[in-house]
Amino acid sequence: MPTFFTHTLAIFQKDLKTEWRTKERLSAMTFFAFLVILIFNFAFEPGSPIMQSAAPGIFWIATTFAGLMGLGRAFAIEKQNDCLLGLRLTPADPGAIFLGKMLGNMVAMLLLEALILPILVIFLDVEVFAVLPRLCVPIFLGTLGFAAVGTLFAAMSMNTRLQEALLPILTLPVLVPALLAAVESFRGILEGDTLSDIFPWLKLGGAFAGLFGAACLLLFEFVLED
Amino acid sequence: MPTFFTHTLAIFQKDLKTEWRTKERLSAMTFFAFLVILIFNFAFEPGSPIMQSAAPGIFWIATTFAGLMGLGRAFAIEKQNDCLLGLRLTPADPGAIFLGKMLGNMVAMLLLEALILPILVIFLDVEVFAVLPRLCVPIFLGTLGFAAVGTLFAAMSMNTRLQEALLPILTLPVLVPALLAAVESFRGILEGDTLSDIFPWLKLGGAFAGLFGAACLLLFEFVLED
Amino acid sequence: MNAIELSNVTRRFGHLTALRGVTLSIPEGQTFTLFGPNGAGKSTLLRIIATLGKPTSGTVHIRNIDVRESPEQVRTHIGLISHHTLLYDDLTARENLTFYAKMYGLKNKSESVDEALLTVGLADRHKDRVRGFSRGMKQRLAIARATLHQPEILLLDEPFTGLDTAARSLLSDMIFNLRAKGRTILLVTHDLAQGLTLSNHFGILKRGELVHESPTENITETELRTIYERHVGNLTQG
Amino acid sequence: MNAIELSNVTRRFGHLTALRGVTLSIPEGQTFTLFGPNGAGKSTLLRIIATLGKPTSGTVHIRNIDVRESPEQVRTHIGLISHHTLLYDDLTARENLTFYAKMYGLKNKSESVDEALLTVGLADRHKDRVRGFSRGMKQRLAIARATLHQPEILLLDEPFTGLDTAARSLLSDMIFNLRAKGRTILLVTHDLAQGLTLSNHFGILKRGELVHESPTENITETELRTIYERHVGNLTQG
Amino acid sequence: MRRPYIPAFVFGILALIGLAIAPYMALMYAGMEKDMGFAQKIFYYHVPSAFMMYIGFALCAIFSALYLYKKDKKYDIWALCSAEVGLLFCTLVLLTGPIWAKPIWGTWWVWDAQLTLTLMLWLIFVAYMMLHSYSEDSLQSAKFRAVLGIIGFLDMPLIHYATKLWRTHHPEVVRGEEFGLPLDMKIAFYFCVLTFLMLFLAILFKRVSVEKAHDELESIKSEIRDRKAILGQLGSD
Ligand code: HEM
Ligand SMILES: Nc1ncnc2c1ncn2[C@@H]1O[C@H](COP(=O)(O)OP(=O)(O)OP(=O)(O)O)[C@@H](O)[C@H]1O
Ligand SMILES: Nc1ncnc2c1ncn2[C@@H]1O[C@H](COP(=O)(O)OP(=O)(O)OP(=O)(O)O)[C@@H](O)[C@H]1O
Ligand SMILES: [Mg+2]
Ligand SMILES: [Mg+2]
Repeated sequence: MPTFFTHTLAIFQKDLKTEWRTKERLSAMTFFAFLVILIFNFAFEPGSPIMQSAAPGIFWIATTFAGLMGLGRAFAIEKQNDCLLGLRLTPADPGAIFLGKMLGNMVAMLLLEALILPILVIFLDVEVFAVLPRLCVPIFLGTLGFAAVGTLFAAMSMNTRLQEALLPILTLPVLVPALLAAVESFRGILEGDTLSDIFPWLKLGGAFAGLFGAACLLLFEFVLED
Repeated sequence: MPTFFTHTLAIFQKDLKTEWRTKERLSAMTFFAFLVILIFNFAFEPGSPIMQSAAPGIFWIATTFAGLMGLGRAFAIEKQNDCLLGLRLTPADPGAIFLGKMLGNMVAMLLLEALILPILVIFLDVEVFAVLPRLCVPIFLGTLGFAAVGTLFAAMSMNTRLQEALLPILTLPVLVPALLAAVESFRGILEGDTLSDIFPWLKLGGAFAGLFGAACLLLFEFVLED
Repeated sequence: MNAIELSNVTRRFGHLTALRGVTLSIPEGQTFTLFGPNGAGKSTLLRIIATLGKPTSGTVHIRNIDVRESPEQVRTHIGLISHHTLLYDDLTARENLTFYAKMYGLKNKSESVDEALLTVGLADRHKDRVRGFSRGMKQRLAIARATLHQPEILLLDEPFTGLDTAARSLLSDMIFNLRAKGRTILLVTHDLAQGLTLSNHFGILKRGELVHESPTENITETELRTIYERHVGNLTQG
Repeated sequence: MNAIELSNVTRRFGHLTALRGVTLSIPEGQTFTLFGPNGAGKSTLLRIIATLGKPTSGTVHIRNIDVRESPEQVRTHIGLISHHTLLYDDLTARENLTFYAKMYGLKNKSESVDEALLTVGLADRHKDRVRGFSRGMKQRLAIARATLHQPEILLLDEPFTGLDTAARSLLSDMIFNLRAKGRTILLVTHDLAQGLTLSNHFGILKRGELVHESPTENITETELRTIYERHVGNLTQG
Repeated sequence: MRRPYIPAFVFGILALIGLAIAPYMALMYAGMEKDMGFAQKIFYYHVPSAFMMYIGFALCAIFSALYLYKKDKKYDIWALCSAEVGLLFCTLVLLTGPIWAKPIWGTWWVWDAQLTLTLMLWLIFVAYMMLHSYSEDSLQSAKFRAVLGIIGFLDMPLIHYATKLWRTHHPEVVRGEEFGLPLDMKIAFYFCVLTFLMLFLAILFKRVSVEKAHDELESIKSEIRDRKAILGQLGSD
């Protein structure tokens, strides 16, 4: 009898393999995030201290938008030949399916973040590398919260008439506390705060990730069945 | 023998009717644009003069992203039951198909812009209404250029594996001059410039719209055939 | 005059050759059935005749008009039923047909649409959105769409797919009617018996080559099956 | 023991009632064909049996297990061929099957996969991505996917759609084989003759009601057609 | 099926009486606030609206959970209607707030915790409504909405905490350490809260009864369609 985690792992590996084969999702996400950063440069005075102070916001906006695009694609793959139905035909628990897809999205997001941090350094002239270890904590929490909520809503929006277009509309308002926590922690760390200085924000990010991780895991079942 | 413009009009009317029936595209676009504006507020110091000076940029980023979403949907409709093939089966000129779809997208964009200008006034505290007549010129030019390039690329990206996800990646880099012209004209007008003060920017916007309007009209044929 | 005339048509997709020098003449009024295994190139051939795809080499003439030169003119003569319905889900049955009537530049739009709806038995559902239609109803409307402009040439790519018995006999009757009216019909199907009944000429496509062509007169289903298996073998194409 | 037992199953989609109190028992080893016009509710019924949809009311037992109570347990016994292939386009044939083997928790994964590929005649194409497969090849792989875990119960929803003659006979042979092995098969098709040949029991669904059910023994195709038309009439369902 | 009409009627009458008296209570009976002057009067509408908004969204979450648990259409109707009425009052808060803000703070909007929370709730429940109208399958849409209703409700304290950490601007009178209002204002305020509660319940029950009637009508319609089709078929035999 395959266990919960065998299923999770199988789905996760399949997504990795698909991505490895085509490399389309991660490269499209990175390119898109890069474009968002550039677009910001046009909208504001580039190189000015304003831009620097805005770096945390730009980082998270770019990752969020690119992440939403990646989520949409991740579920478009499952929708293509009704594959999600195929998953539901197997004895896998809905929670295992959720976790497998969520893990795939999280890994994609983390890789994306690793790729665009250097871009931030180059284009916005912010010193990130010195505080990198500290920075990882809020980034991880924010990504976890995003992946949980995003995976749930991506599965939902694929079954509506608007398809992927509904995904940001559902996700962004709910995501506000997580984004705020992530941006403010980032800002604090850039300004030299220690992890304990920004503890309230970390607490918020952790609470969001924990609460919604659990809630989405439980609610995913209702999204899958028809 | 139906003429070029009969076809254009028929396609345009069909899109209007679909939109009128479901109202999904425009409302999703507006909602999304609104979200983009809000997200900006979280990323930056809200209410500060920085935000005000960034208003033109925010306006155009919001419209561009929402517009890309709308374009994606407009062609997703044509893709659904292979309807675009149905259009190509009729004796309509590819140019007429392009123009019909482009007009529909332009009207959606202009409506969207009319809806989010008041939001800008309320949330960013910029005084737009006094300079509204002048403002219409660069907005119209920018929208025209966007709709032309966007329509061409939307038709292209629907035929790739990435589908809508490819659309921003193709469109945004090409759109840079048009966006720059639109943002700078907007900024100038807000600062009290007359149309002749910002003439270089208007010239750029007009040149982009004219050049790419014509180019896309001609190139659309090659996007349609397989 | 030949309704459809292909000469030496080749179509490549990258390294894959879907059609290899197909030469075929279908005179006006003929009902031609094209058989062939999966992936033989049947749909590709139909798309080329419908001006939707251009051949890599070779020429196509529809009613003596070169497709490459004036595709617009050719399109008014052609109706196609493809694997998809080519219908807008959010428009009603009537709106869909009216739109296509406009695109084909029909003179008396509303009468044509009324008549088409009546023929396929959807007159009482004309105000309903296509989204809510069952698969059979959608296929009926697709038939109405394809025949709305009274095309001289009808291309049918597996048109019976998913239809129930009632809708099947409706479509067969329609094909016989059009045949009686002297229209040219090119049908693709995997059902040998049905193809035999409906047509007066048939061909077999295999790996992009037309390996057999003859009238259906005096051929029984068993003979057809023998011919088909001799050419295609009992294996599907890789 | 009954393989499938539905009692008074009703399924509503909003205001549309797709199934109205269907009661049906299929004993183990039976091959049951379900006929019915478009939109009668056949696919809905199959989805409910496959645990993909829940009935609005009524109960479903698969091999005496209540589906509502332990769907996971039921799923290991069931294989489904639906209108779609349920395959990942960007994985190879082997990777697709291996993934499903993992999901079903098969012990000897690679042997099962090898065997399944051999059975459907795709052994030499196992390293190719599904995206490049022709429609028939995809359907073959879908058959392999559905039978990979050797399910006791096989649900086939119009499995012959789009298949060429070779693939059709392959699938028929497969059904006969499984029938001989004592597997339970529930088949949906619009082709009365084929349904009759393949099965030893049949039913007719009309507007969500099971209006007829009887063994196929001693019934000729003409008789079946008469029975079908008496129940369904010559009209498709609105 | 007739039952929901009665509470709707009773609460409606009470709400009408309350609304007739409320302006007197707010404008005449309650004293003038010394700093804000006349603008403060909007308090008697603004704050009760906010309370009703919370009640609406909370009810939506409760009925959503019940729906997911029991799968009874009744709960879906209640959840949908609670969300609608909650959204209505949320919109009222978003309208009365800026009207108040302009004279007091000199601007229509500030990025304050309370305001941001309200706006986000508005957005979440507008998305909820969009989910309602964009779904292809009403059954699936009900489940999706229920999921969003629960998520939105769970998000409320987080958004509140987040925006509060972020920056705050908005007064706290009712929730403050002590309820620092003069007695006349308190009485007027409580009166308005009660009136709004009646109004809330009246609209909710009315909405539910209309939705149920609509639902019934649709099933009758489809029943008629079915019968007609069967008759038509008998005729053709
Ligand atoms: C501009 C938009 C505004 C919005 C969206 C808004 C929103 C809200 C909300 C949601 C509440 C309920 C608070 C709770 O109990 O949790 C509330 C209460 C209240 N609001 Fe506003 N408000 C706005 C503007 C204002 C302004 C300008 C004032 C006055 C200066 C004001 C004064 C109050 C007061 C006194 C309460 C009572 C809450 C308490 O004391 O705890 N509001 N508002
Ligand atoms: N757009 C395309 N790009 C690449 N290859 C294609 C394309 N269209 C068709 N092919 C290939 O061309 C060959 C012929 O395809 P076609 O669809 O014409 O087959 P068919 O005879 O219609 O088969 P079926 O009976 O399954 O419908 C196939 O091998 C297919 O993979
Ligand atoms: N997800 C759904 N949402 C709404 N209605 C549905 C849904 N699925 C099926 N239906 C409706 O239920 C009825 C039965 O559909 P079903 O797909 O079971 O028919 P079928 O017998 O399989 O028809 P076909 O022969 O065309 O495959 C149809 O009227 C259909 O419109
Ligand atoms: Mg084909
Ligand atoms: Mg079906």
